[in-house]
Amino acid sequence: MSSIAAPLTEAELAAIRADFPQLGEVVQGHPLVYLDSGATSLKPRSVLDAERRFAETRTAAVHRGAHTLAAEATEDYEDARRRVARFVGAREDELVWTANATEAVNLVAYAIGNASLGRGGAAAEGFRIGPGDEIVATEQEHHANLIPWQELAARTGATFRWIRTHDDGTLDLGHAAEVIGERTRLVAFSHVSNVVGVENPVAELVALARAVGALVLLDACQSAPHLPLDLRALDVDFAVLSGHKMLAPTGIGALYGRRGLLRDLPPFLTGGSMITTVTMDGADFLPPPQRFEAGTQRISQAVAFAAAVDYLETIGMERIAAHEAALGARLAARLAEQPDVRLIGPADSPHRVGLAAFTIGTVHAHDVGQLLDEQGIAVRVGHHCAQPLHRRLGVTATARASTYLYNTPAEVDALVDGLDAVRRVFGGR
Amino acid sequence: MSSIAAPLTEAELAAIRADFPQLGEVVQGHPLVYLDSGATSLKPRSVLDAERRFAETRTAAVHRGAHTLAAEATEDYEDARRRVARFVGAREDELVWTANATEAVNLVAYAIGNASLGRGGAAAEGFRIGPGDEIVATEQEHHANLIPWQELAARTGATFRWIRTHDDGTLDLGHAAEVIGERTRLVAFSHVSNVVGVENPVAELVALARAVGALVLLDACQSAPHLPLDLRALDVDFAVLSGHKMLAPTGIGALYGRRGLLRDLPPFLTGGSMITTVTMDGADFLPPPQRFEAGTQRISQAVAFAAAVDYLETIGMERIAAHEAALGARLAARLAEQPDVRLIGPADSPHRVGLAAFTIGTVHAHDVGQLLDEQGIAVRVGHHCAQPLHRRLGVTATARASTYLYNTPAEVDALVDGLDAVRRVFGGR
Amino acid sequence: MTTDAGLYQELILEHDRERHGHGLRDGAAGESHQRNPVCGDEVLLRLHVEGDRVADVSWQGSGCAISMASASVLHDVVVGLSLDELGERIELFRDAMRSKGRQEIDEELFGDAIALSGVSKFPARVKCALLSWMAAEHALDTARGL
Amino acid sequence: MTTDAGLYQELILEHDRERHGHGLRDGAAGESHQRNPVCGDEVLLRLHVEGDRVADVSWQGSGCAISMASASVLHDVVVGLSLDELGERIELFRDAMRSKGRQEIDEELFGDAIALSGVSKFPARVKCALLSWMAAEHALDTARGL
Ligand SMILES: Cc1ncc(COP(=O)(O)O)c(C=O)c1O
Ligand SMILES: Cc1ncc(COP(=O)(O)O)c(C=O)c1O
Repeated sequence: MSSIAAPLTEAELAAIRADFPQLGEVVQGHPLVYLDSGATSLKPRSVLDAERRFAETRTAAVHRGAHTLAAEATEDYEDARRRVARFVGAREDELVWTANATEAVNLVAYAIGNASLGRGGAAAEGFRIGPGDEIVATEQEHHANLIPWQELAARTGATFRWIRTHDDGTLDLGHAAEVIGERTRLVAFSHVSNVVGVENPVAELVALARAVGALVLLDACQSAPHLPLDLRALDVDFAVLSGHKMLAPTGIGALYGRRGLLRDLPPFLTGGSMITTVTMDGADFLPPPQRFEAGTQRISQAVAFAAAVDYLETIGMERIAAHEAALGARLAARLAEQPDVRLIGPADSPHRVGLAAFTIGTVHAHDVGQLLDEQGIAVRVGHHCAQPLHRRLGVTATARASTYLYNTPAEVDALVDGLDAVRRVFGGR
Repeated sequence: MSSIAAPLTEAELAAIRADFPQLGEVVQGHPLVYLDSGATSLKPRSVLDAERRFAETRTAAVHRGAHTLAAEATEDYEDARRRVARFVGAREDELVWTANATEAVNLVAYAIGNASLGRGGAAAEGFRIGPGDEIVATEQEHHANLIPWQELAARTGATFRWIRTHDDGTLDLGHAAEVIGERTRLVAFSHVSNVVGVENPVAELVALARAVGALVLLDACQSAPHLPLDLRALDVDFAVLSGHKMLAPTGIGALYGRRGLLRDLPPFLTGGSMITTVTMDGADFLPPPQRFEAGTQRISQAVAFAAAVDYLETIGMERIAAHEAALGARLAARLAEQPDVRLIGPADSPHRVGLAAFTIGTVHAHDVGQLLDEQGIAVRVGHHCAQPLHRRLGVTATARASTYLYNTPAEVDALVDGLDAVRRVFGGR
Repeated sequence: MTTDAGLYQELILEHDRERHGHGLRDGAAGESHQRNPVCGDEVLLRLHVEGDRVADVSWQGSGCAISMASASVLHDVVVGLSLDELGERIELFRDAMRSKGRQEIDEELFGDAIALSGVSKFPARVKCALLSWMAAEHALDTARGL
Repeated sequence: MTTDAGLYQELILEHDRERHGHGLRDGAAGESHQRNPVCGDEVLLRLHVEGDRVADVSWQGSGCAISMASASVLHDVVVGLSLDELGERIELFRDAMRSKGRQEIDEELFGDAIALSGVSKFPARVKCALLSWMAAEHALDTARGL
């Protein structure tokens, strides 16, 4: 990243590491080297404490109860929304809690599908799609930002189209300009691919979408944890994120939606706490964000999510980005200099985060992961929920190392050096 | 309940209470009397410990990673599924994790909607509905088991019909026999209403549905926490439950579905971890339960849910049911003997759980709740997400006291005696 | 037992019983229906204007003692105010209610409404106290053609 | 470094390189295609039958060393068995793999497959080792007309 903040000092890094209990684990006889934060991040003590404190003292239903505990729980829950919304540059009524990023994408896709079936009345007319309309995603997408759109197209008769990638996995902007056109109603793409690891040119893609009046959904799963993020400044219409990738527990994510859009979007999940009047004939719905939060919510998880962004803000996202840019550059450079390693994505991009996927010789990624695991080094192997991208790159699986604020340059080196074990076992393959 | 197990002894009850940290809270200057477990239950230390231990030592993505931690996390996650499934009499591949019961109902409704739009191919044909078909729920339902069906009907052109209640809020079985007919495709009803507090005659309703070949969905939110439950013995097709009402954290619930039905049902949420092959043209999906669990799951919450059912099993559901039947009988009897109190539901039903809704004079339920809260007594006030039932009963709001295994007879008495404050402030109203 | 020193001051109970301004009257310049989805409480409120002044507030509703008393004191406080003053008064009242007990209600400006001061310490009840004031705000917008 | 004493025994690496039975041959009584969705590994396996016996196993696939070696040893172990024996052998192998290291593989019955014993201690890799055996099981079902 082209950040100018100072990376973390060794002392700061040591202090941060001490906040993460799992970094003390021993795996296969070795101290854990956790390089799989792109899948899910470790959790600091302050987040787990906040969650537990809430569970032990403020367990109560929110937006439903009138007793003291219920009122306090509701305050905590809404306060958490304010803090997480502010963290990504959104207003509090523009942030909807979901189970994860996947559900957030599905929420938008199903709500559009519902509008297309006539739900939501006149206000939702602008969302209706059908035959002749086009939904655009990219070949780089995680399945979470791909299949929901394919399915929406299949349900509504709209056409699903997609932007190709170059040979190195980066987006082909020339092709984007061809694909995004008059018929395009929505463009969905990721801020940072979970395989290529470089920031996509959001402004260019938003401009293409705006020019044809299409909506933009940004998958911020791999950016929100690692970069300063201002969704309003990015001028996207929707964005999705996962709490568990940014120090929060599993079970919580968020959808950002522009105020005016959420106002007009029909509901997705229906049930309690999202209605005004219910009769046996039908229901009227609350304004957003409540309209999209049916049933008892992930309350202690929301509180913990807020504690997570507090932790990140205390250290500072600029500095975290600087730290990870340095780790990512080291990772990419060292991998690229191994003659038997193929690095996915550009080796010297200034837009790389602390994530790099690679193959070594013709050794299967599973075997690479296993031999690293035997050294206590946790990486992810497989298609990383991006099968089409892997097919495009001509591989079925890669190994992927991904960092976070608690990782050290020494851990990056341990990974690269650890590849010697692969060479030793598999010889020159 | 017609249980023959012995209720809990005072010593056992004291030991149980010591396991729940929140019971030590002071509210408005009084020790907390928590009578709102129908909304959400308190959490025992063992559940919070299990969740935390997992978060501190086994944070990793499940069903995606190959490294040691990921493999261990996957084992824990699937082991949790086995334990919760066994707790409700289901097989492990018949239990799908969801965010809550609301999402579980929506899952079935949307999957049927998807089948009706042609998704799921030939296997899913049996689920297709449209004009002429009927979906049946009851006037007693929680909004979570009502609005999703109204919306499904609206989306597909099917007709939504409903079974009336008697004046006391119990189901009118005569009317059920009229409503359930040839055109009925699905019957949705609650095992125990969260307002009336008595067990519904599941066998009779299932027989009516079976006679016409309709599917049955049981809302077990208010039964699973309190009664021994064997879903296979009840012979329902689907059932939904919420973890947070049965000692588990928020953010997790479950759908039970008969094996053969889940096998044929098309997916609802789509994304990672629920696919076999994905191309830019479309995706193939895994068998259940994975097919219905898109994206990174609520992993630590599943582990905690299993710890919760372990806790319940250690004490024994028969004994918990006996304890709560005693509390419920006392609650109903004492409320019924107050001349200015209107108890909702029958006063002397052998099928009452530890839950009773009521009004006192013409005092608004909010004011009742407030004056109880000032004495540290937490009850729920409002329509309890059952507006149609309240309308049927001729009230807009009621106060509701609901117990769990940690409540004492003295707490029930505190509630009833606490109504004197209402009388003192509002005079004879 | 904090009951008597608590939320339900005698003044509130009186207003809840008497409901000043209750009953709908014709010829309103603006009207608004507000509903609290949590409890189903509702207020339908009409703003009657003469020249630039609030001539009357007529309303109808059902709800808890706090919401009904609040509509009654609203009537007493705002009749006779200029429309601008009404707007300001609504804002002040809302701020006080949302202040969690940190902001007092000025007795000069609010008369009997000071009995509602305690509500601000009960976040779950603030909506009840504000219901009619929100209705008045919307009715004012309509009256002004906004 | 536990590498050398770990999962990748020399025998496994040899089978991974040599892939006994590799290449599809015609005239099979049953066939099955198995895929591991986590990593994309796949095996297409054919069961060739003469009388009541396994005459040959021919296969093709791509995957990690464990899955490829396992298909290779499967070929060596099962050719010549009766169909009933094949069914039993598959079951024994599956049980051993799922035993988390608690159940040994009998060298008499399994020959080179004992090199896969260690896999049962790595739950994430059990699926790799079982991929071709699952394919064999399905192919056997087909061969028997089930
Ligand atoms: C009978 C019943 N059904 C459904 C629900 C919905 O549960 P949840 O809000 O956890 O989805 C509840 C609780 O709120 C309930 O009591
Ligand atoms: C780029 C990207 N998008 C979407 C997701 C899906 O997130 P989740 O599984 O938390 O829903 C992930 C992570 O798995 C991701 O890396």
